[in-house]
Amino acid sequence: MREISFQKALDEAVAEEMRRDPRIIVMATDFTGDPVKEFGPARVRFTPISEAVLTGMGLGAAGCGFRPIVNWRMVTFSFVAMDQIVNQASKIRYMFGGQADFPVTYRCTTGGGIGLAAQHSQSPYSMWMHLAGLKIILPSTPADAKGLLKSAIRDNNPVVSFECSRLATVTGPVPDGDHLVPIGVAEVKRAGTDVTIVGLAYYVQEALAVAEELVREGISIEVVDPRTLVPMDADTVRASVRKTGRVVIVDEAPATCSAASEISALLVEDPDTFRVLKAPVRRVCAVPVPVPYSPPLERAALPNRDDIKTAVYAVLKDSLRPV
Amino acid sequence: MREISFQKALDEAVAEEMRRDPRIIVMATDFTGDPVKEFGPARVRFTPISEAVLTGMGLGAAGCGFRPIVNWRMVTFSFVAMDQIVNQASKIRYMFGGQADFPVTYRCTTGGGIGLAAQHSQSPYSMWMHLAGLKIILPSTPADAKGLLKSAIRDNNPVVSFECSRLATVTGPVPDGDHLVPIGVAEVKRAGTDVTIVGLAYYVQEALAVAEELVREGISIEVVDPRTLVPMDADTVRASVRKTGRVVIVDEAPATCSAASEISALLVEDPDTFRVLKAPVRRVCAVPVPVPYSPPLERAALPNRDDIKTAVYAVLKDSLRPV
Amino acid sequence: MALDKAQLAQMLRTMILIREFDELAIQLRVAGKIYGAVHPYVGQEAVAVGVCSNFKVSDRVTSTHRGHGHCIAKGADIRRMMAELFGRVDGYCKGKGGSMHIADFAVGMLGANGIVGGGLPIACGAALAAQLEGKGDVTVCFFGDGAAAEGEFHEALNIASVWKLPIVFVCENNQYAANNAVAVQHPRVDIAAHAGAYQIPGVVADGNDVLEVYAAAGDAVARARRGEGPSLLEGKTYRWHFHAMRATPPPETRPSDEIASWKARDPIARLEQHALGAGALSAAEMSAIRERVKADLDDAVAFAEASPFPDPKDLLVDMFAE
Amino acid sequence: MALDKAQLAQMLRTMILIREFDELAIQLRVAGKIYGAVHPYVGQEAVAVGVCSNFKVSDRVTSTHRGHGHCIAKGADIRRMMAELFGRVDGYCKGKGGSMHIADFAVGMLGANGIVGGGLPIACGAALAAQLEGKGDVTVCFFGDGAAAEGEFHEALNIASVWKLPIVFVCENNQYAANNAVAVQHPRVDIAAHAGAYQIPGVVADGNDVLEVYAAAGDAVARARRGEGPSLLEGKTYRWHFHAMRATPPPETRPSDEIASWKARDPIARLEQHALGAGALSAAEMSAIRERVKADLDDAVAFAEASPFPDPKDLLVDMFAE
Ligand SMILES: Cc1ncc(C[n+]2csc(CCOP(=O)(O)OP(=O)(O)O)c2C)c(N)n1
Ligand SMILES: Cc1ncc(C[n+]2csc(CCOP(=O)(O)OP(=O)(O)O)c2C)c(N)n1
Ligand SMILES: [Mg+2]
Ligand SMILES: [Mg+2]
Repeated sequence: MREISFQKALDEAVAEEMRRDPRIIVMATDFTGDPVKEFGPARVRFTPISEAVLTGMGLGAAGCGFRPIVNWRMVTFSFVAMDQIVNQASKIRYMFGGQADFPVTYRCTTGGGIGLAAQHSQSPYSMWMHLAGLKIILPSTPADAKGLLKSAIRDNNPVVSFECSRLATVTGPVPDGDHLVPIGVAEVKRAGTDVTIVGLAYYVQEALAVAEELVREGISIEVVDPRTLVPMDADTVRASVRKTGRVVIVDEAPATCSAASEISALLVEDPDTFRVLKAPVRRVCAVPVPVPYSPPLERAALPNRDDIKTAVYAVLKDSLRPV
Repeated sequence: MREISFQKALDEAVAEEMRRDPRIIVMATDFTGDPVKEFGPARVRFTPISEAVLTGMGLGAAGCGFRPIVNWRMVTFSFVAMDQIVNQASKIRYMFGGQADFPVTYRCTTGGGIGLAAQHSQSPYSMWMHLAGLKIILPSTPADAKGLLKSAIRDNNPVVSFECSRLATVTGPVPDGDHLVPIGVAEVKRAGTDVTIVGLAYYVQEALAVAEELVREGISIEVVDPRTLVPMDADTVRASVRKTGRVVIVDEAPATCSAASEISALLVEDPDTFRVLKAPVRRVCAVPVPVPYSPPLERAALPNRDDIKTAVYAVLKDSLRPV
Repeated sequence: MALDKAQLAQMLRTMILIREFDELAIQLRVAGKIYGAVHPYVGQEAVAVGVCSNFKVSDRVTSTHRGHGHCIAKGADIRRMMAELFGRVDGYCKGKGGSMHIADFAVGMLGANGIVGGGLPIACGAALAAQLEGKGDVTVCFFGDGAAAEGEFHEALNIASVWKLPIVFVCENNQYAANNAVAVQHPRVDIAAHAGAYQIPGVVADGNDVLEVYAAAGDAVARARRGEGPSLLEGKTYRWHFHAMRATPPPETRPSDEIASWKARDPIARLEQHALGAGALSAAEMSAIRERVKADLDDAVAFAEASPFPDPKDLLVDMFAE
Repeated sequence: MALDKAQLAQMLRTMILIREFDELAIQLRVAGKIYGAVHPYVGQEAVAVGVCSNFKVSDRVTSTHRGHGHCIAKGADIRRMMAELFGRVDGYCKGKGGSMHIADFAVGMLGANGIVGGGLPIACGAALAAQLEGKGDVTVCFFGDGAAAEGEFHEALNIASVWKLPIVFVCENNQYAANNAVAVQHPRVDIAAHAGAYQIPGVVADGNDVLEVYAAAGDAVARARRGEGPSLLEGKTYRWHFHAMRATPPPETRPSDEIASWKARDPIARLEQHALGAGALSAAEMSAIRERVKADLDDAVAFAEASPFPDPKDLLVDMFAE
């Protein structure tokens, strides 16, 4: 299978969908490549720096039969548009009794790790997850990126695509042709028996690396990637934890009210999972600070492989029943 | 002790602090009572409907030695100001290496239950909790409202005060004099032995009512009110659950990535609490929809006493060890 | 651009219907038949009707928290509106939205909006859709003087101008945002003065004169249809009642002579005088209109009363499209 | 308002220092000595220096992502700036902020800002503080042409005018927002044209002529000190380099003749010619200034290099005030 980068996979997703459906238009202050050349300036719109109006325009045009893709670029820039996301996009269809559909896709990059400091390094997906009415994707591989973004663009609801910056240049195999990954389906990226690691975005790769290392110590890790944050495929995550009895959840957002908190809560409120859980549910998340600039501080703020390993050892040690 | 309403308690808190400290100024599109009369138009500012600039102004004036109180009124209106909250208020002190303090208080009302529909009925505190850098209070009684808001105004950091709409007219005893409640200290509102109910805001009252009803069935409920959401007094909540072994968390936000999720995660990641937990951790939250207008739908969307009772029965039934 | 008898009758009828609908809504709210908040449009009827009389069904509008007038003027069915206020399944939103969220996409009414300024970006999106469709349809975005202090006002005007969107921004300057007079909100009285910096026409009209609004909006709509871009139209008007009520109407805080002076410029009475003077409508015809409005409102209430409340089991219906 | 020799020398020195600081920052970024993103201010020096030369220490400024020039012009210490870029403990933010978040509250520099438009509300708050203090202090808010498309621009101008805040809004129109020319962003070329609707003065100045900027800003600052409220000042200028770089400078996308025409109007060369022509500064004095700047920058780099990296154990320090 051909190997392409995460970024290229995303670009292919948009271009293929634009070829399929002339109602798709894209709006952003900048684009990778030169989409105007193929699709023309009516469909590819360079915009002023006005995220609030763009976000609402995506919704309005969607309600009138188009399928806009609005790219906020960095997630932190989208906060100037938060009213249009919270009060409009997430509520509009339900509030109006379902009389219209709003097939709009919002895209942005997330995450730290590249020295850009607090206002350009954040992973606040859980703030969107809390809103009823948005679907949310968070891919970890080029193939998932392409397949999920294509599904998002075809979805008839507002979908937010969070695209981890540190993954942009990561390459991986992507099937040829019309590769789709369904929204709402998690994937077990590696099978194992002792501990489940639920990783998000960049930390799926890190979890896989840790799993590989721990084989040498005789510890068998299962890595689960939710891929979609809303709707969350709780069944797959729970099934894994029911098998291993132990779980570590890894993400680069701070722990408080995070996706990791939610996954923890989903696990322990399910009686069948709760009953077989052998150890405390560990979250490996960012230290609760705005992401600092200086490399040693930034490294200390974000989770790393050692943190993941430490958590794995802890859940093994704290187990009610030994491994 | 004199009994006053929750709203009056909040108003007293502001007026008393303004008398104490001339650097306190207030900004809002409207005020209860006539504070201009006592404090003059320089300190009491009627504003245009421009929440974003007001939020940033509070921060800027705080960084220059004043102690502003910005009242967004309904929390849903604050989303137009979200950049100033997320990218500025929650990050500014840390990002600048602690060289200045930003003693600003942001206030707003939260919650549904009064027929105002989705854009005027929301309890999205968890979106703020996720941000490292803000303190957050959420009182449930007039006394706590007064004491916590006074502490918030005196705090040298940005503090967000969430004030539940359905509590506004609720009355209760409030001590005379300079009544302060420290930020970050939960309160056990009722002692019990079988099940802990962690309630937030309006649902503290509802939990107490349910506790009263369940006495007749021989079930002893402990009710814990975190009162402050950041910093969360996990010790007090955990201590209660270690005592009872069972917990139900009640709030009117939808469950996903909510304060309830966070409390659940804090409980089950603590080995000592995990070890003695007898039953799945139950969240009693809103159905994940934008709050609907029609009374039967709104009632169905928000938690009620029956939902709380059902959850209590469930944790008793699902217990690994019987009560 | 003299209007014929049928057009005048239609305008008058719509204005009276808007007024009586909201007078009735106040009573129904006091009676506990409807819930939440009511923001009456009474006194401002000439703006909605003057603007929307330039419209085809395929044109679109976005509205505000004070949206009943815009809905009716754009052709929404008062029976389904009333059912929505009653919180019933036959309401436009099946009871999920209520007064502040009535929409009828079938007639191009893209929704009231409970967030001040929230509709402006959505309207720009509708105008973008119309531009891409290329059929000459126009979007009108209604908003208040208060909304003109929100950043979205500026962003919307700016992008609409850069992209030459077929949109008319209609500021209903009713002199107050809740309890704050315009002077608390803005440095100058004319919101339309912003137009110049966006290189678009900015026009102030007497918002209590439906014919003047009709003409001014007509120019702006025609310009938009020709592909020449947006306009900003400000209608100076006044609300006769309180900003909003829940269980009971709040006390009046505005000067009584100010209220009286605006009531003396009642937009409905002025249209009636015009129609009478021009010999277009007789007194009898006008009272027939009022009778008809009354009957239609009775019918709407009956329709609403007959409609069932939504079943709580349907709570999750309408969340996501297939 | 002729400037004396010392003033001219000071202006020239500051402009050269700003330029050389950022030329050096580019090299240091390429060398991997500093991290993240660098947004050079080279070419725009006349704006920061012309404006800030009107200032006392107690006046305040807010800045942008392209903030080094504003920091230096407002009197920040380049050693601590450099240490911040190096991510060291002696940096202004102890390494926590980096290039886009340098602040020095002690000299009234309230912070660079990584969010386009994000500084405008904060500046209004500083101006409100100054108004309440009543000592005649002024706040200046720097922002780009791109930021003028954000809603906060409008909200800030509006409230500043209504409240007569002592603030000067300085739009540095460098013709581009990242890769987008002004025409992609705005319907007309002059951002200052917005002033009229806010009833405040709006002035366009040659942003490559430090004396013109100094005079225009002087008028606006004086007006603010007198309590007469805000002004909007637009400086037309140009950045000589790319918008931003990370590991390597990105390729140039702007027309080369456009770049050449702006370089021919180099603000530093123009001030040098003026000073020479007026007999205020000799060539020798000017080269002494350049030598001095070079030495100061060497010193700043040495200071930064000598400063330790922060200890990860201090990660949580500075989160909350007592
Ligand atoms: C973002 C936001 N801020 C505040 C409010 C509360 N609010 C509702 S209507 C209103 C006044 C609006 O005034 P205006 O735009 O002039 O419209 P009018 O009520 O006069 O028709 C306010 C402050 C809101 N709904 N949304
Ligand atoms: C809200 C927001 N949107 C987008 C960005 C990304 N961004 C950073 S600088 C910039 C261009 C700013 O242009 P301008 O205001 O003219 O300033 P200049 O870079 O020309 O100095 C953009 C789009 C951002 N930082 N914040
Ligand atoms: Mg108004
Ligand atoms: Mg620029």
